[in-house]
Amino acid sequence: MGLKTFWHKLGSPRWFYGIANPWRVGFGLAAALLLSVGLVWALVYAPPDYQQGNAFRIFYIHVPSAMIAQSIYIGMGVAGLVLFVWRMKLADVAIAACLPVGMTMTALALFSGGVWGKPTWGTWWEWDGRTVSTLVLLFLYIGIYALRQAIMDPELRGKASALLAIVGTINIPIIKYSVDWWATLHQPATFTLTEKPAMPPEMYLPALVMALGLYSFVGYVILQRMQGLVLEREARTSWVRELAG
Amino acid sequence: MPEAIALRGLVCQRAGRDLFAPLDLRVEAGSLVELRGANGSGKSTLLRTLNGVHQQYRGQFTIDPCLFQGHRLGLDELLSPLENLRFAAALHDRQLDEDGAFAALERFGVVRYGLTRMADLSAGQQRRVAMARWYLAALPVWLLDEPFTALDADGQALLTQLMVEHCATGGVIVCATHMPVPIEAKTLLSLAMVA
Amino acid sequence: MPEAIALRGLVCQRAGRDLFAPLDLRVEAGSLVELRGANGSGKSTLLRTLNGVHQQYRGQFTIDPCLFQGHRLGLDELLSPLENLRFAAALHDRQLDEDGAFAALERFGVVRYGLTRMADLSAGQQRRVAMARWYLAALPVWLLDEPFTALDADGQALLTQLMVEHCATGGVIVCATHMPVPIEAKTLLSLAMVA
Amino acid sequence: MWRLLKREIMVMWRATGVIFNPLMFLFLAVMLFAVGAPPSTGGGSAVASYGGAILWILVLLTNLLSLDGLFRRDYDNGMIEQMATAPQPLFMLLLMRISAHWIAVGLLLTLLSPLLGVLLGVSVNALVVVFLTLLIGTPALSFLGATGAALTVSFARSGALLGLLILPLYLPTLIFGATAIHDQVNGVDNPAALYWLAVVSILAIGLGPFACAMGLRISLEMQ
Amino acid sequence: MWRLLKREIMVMWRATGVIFNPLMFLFLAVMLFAVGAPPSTGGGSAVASYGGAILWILVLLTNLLSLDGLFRRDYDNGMIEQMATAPQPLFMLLLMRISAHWIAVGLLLTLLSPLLGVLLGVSVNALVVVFLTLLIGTPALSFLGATGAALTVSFARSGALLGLLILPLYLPTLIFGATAIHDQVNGVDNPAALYWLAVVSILAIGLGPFACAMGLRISLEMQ
Amino acid sequence: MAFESLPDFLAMGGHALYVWLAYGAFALVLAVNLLAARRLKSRALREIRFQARVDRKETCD
Ligand code: HEM
Ligand SMILES: Nc1ncnc2c1ncn2[C@@H]1O[C@H](COP(=O)(O)OP(=O)(O)OP(=O)(O)O)[C@@H](O)[C@H]1O
Ligand SMILES: Nc1ncnc2c1ncn2[C@@H]1O[C@H](COP(=O)(O)OP(=O)(O)OP(=O)(O)O)[C@@H](O)[C@H]1O
Ligand SMILES: [Mg+2]
Ligand SMILES: [Mg+2]
Repeated sequence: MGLKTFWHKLGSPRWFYGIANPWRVGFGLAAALLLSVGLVWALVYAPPDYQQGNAFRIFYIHVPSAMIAQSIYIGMGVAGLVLFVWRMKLADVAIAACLPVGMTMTALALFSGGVWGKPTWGTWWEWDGRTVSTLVLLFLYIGIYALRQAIMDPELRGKASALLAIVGTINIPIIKYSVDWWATLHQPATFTLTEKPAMPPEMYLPALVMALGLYSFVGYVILQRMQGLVLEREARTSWVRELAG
Repeated sequence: MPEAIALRGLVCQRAGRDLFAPLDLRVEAGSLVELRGANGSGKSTLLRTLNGVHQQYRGQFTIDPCLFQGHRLGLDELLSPLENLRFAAALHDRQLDEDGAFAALERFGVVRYGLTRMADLSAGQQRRVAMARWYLAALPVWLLDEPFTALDADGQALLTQLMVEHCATGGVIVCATHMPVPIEAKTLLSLAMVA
Repeated sequence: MPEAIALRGLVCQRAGRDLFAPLDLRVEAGSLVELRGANGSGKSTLLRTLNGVHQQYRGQFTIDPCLFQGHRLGLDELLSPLENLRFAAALHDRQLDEDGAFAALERFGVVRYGLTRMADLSAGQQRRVAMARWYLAALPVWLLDEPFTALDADGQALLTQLMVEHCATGGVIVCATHMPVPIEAKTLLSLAMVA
Repeated sequence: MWRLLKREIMVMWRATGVIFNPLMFLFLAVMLFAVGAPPSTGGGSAVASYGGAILWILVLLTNLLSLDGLFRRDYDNGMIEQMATAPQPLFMLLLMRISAHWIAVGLLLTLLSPLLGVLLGVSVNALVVVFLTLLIGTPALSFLGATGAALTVSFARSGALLGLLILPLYLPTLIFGATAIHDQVNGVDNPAALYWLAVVSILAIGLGPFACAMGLRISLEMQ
Repeated sequence: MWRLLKREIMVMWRATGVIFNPLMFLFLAVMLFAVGAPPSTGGGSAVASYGGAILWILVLLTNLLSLDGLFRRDYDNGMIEQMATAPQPLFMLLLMRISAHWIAVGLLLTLLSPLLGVLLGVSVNALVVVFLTLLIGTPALSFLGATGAALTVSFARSGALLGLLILPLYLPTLIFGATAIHDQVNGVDNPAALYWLAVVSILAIGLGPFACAMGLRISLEMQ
Repeated sequence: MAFESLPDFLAMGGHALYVWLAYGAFALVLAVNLLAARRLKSRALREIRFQARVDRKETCD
């Protein structure tokens, strides 16, 4: 199938619902496999850090969740662009599906970072480059969420949140840059995130597996949500009726 | 001569629901269309659609440049009628001279309030200022939503005459109303609610 | 029996200026007063004065407990009709049962919008909800400012009937309007503008 | 009475997360301070009391921001008119509304203040004082502020005018609140500030609804 | 074009001192800080940079406060509708309006910043930087904020939601502004902050009106 | 294997609180996401089935 026909077919909710199934299952299986391997590896087999000891194991969930939190927001920005340029309804479904997942992942990154900070930095919270940009990310998510809550009309809800997601995505690099810049100026030297001096493979491999696993998991959940939302929106069509039995 | 307004299977929607059966209509220059329908049948929504601010609809339509008057007057309460008229002209990139504004306000009987804040005018007086705005707009199509609201007998007569004149000079008016417009030559467009 | 409304040399003022010549009037229970006057003659101001929120006037008046309906509906756009009716009852320290509210909304043809936000109703539908509010208010005097606005033929008939009923049960209505109220038995009160 | 309070809170819920928003706003403002003027730039031993004072000021500004909407919508849609002429005395209705405002803004922010305090580097024993002063002081903010909101509701863009009217009235509350925190941090045992805070709040609760009712009646005449 | 800008500024004048109010608000807020968290509690050499940062944050909050009114009245009275369907492109009209907002709020506050800086104990040579950063940075505030104002204008009480949407976007502006002041006070010669501030402002001016126009069209559909 | 025994594993070298808090939160977030997505879809299906029944009944009447 050419890229162009794929694009056109994406406009059809029914086609999407069908094609999403195998992908969802694939992501689900990959997530189950990678996460179970990754968890055991991270918790049991990976060596403790020579400075932080076993507190370092938080790394294996902290970094993947932080990465995913950012990826999902950018994904929403792209979906917003698609909604505006091609008026594809599925894009709004994607935004709606990504929102809660991204929000919880950001919260997880913040929480795991805080829990990691207590034994390593000696404090639950420190204003530092990455903490600030993650916090801002959370606020960006909450902003879209609050806006969606406030708008009743589904069509307009989609448009408004798409616009906001685009504006936010344009701003993300600026925010990240400014915050990093600020951090180099203000941050007491003791609080810099560990600059890993060439982490050994037995430490970064499990992180890689966990990250891939979490990405698969997120893919699974988002597709599942999108399917549910498509059903909700297409509730009156005959194919949905047939499918529901 | 192409028509000023053409609707081809136009159906307005609110919250994803169709409001009325598809409309097909061609309106020639110089016509008055009286838009009738029960409360909630979608008259206001149709006018907003034709004006381009409501974008949830099926079907197609074309329309010449138009002036819209909804339930909200589109006049700034903190400015005077004179200033409002001047700003309305500026929006259309035209300059309004004092004489023109004065004559328009005079025609609709509110010239003595020309310098008062809109907020301090009575409901009918505000409507009359709005009429002055239409009069000065120089736009071919007028979309009016219940324009007879709040006008006294004199004001209604002024409005009727304005409408007759506008159509006589080749203008088109679509007028949503619950009160029959006292003009003979008109097209009726009735909206029937979809259950 | 004392009168429901008595005006003794009442003159309303705006910005220190008299609006009309002094009014003297006694209104007995069961009457309908039709308040006429050109745009800007002071009808709305008079009603606000009788309601007690406008306090710039000369002369005296007495009035029984009254319900007021101005250009602004007095309904919360973020609440549903049902919630609005319930709140209106609470304001008068009465409890409103579901059946009562349901019956009132049904009578005015908006029961299917009972749970929709007011902001999502059409102009006429909102007016109908306001009528349900008057109907449930149980107040002797009604002060209505252009109550026929935005109502379709059916709505106007419903309103007329409501007014007849209210007067028949000893209520009093003062109704500012530019359209003659289609009721025979009424007192005319005309305001002449002071130059 | 109870029905009225319930209605007020319901409307707050309905109105685009009025409950939720002041809270978010406060969070963001705290972040701005932490980033823009980090406690460390304040330097020295005063940091702890600095965080508490910043928090107080921000709660005050959040309150101010939320006041503009207290009567605006109801004024525009004619509801205030209905309230002013209802048999229920207006000040009673206002008491309910302002209480709802306090619950949704003042009380909620107070409950969250310990968390925000941590973000601003307030020490744990100072947190208790911050919490206490906010609990006692925020009613004064809502009840004093309501009068200003009533007086300015007829103006189109009242935001800053409102601030102009109200902030001077807020000053004593702020001073007592900040002083109590400052004293605690510096180990001075001086309950007078707390007492005064309570006095201001009680006065505001007692007189606020009446002043507010008068303000609304004046605004109504401008329609 | 020019006539439109003139009209915007005239309306600002008319609208109950929009010009005057943000200014008073800022004065009062500065006073709150001077009273509640005086620079002296910060102690040491950091005071000067602290005052500048506080000033920046307050200008930012004042801006936010004034944004709620940017489209509110015109939305309610139907003027936005007229603007959206006028032959003049909407973004052009918005460019005028937002510029007027910047003149009435951002520029005015900038012009007053030296005076306020003195009240907050900013040293004289830091005052120049404060002034410069505000001059370059405030356009970003008006132009970024306008999009948020457009998206929230249809909600009854949008104050805090607006803050939630916009404040995260304001962060870079604040950081660059506060950092430039910090550098200057500490004798670091680092013009990068100013350049970045200019970049942010130019981006905001270039893209803001378009995003804002899209936001308004969405809000119009909710009427 | 970095640990000698199960208690050793649970103690996490003295960092038990932090490590298990973080992993607990991780598990919680995954579980919430999984369940919420499931519920969204199954609720949609349930409502569609119900609505279909209502419609069938109405067309019969
Ligand atoms: C609430 C506190 C924290 C937050 C919000 C946070 C946030 C982040 C973010 C956003 C990333 C970037 C992920 C990516 O590469 O895309 C990250 C990476 C990382 N964080 Fe944290 N963090 C926090 C606390 C900590 C603590 C306390 C430590 C360790 C002492 C830590 C160590 C790391 C490490 C080692 C990385 C990976 C470094 C790299 O990829 O360059 N973080 N964190
Ligand atoms: N808020 C106000 N401030 C000052 N003057 C006002 C105000 N509102 C109305 N006026 C003036 O008072 C006069 C009476 O106004 P009012 O609204 O009572 O008239 P009305 O009879 O209701 O007119 P209409 O038929 O147009 O509704 C008008 O001339 C008007 O200009
Ligand atoms: N903002 C809105 N959101 C959702 N639905 C709306 C909205 N406004 C109106 N509606 C619904 O759309 C339908 C049409 O409304 P519209 O205002 O177009 O009717 P109308 O013909 O102008 O009625 P009226 O004679 O009462 O003015 C109504 O049933 C109404 O309930
Ligand atoms: Mg209508
Ligand atoms: Mg009137």
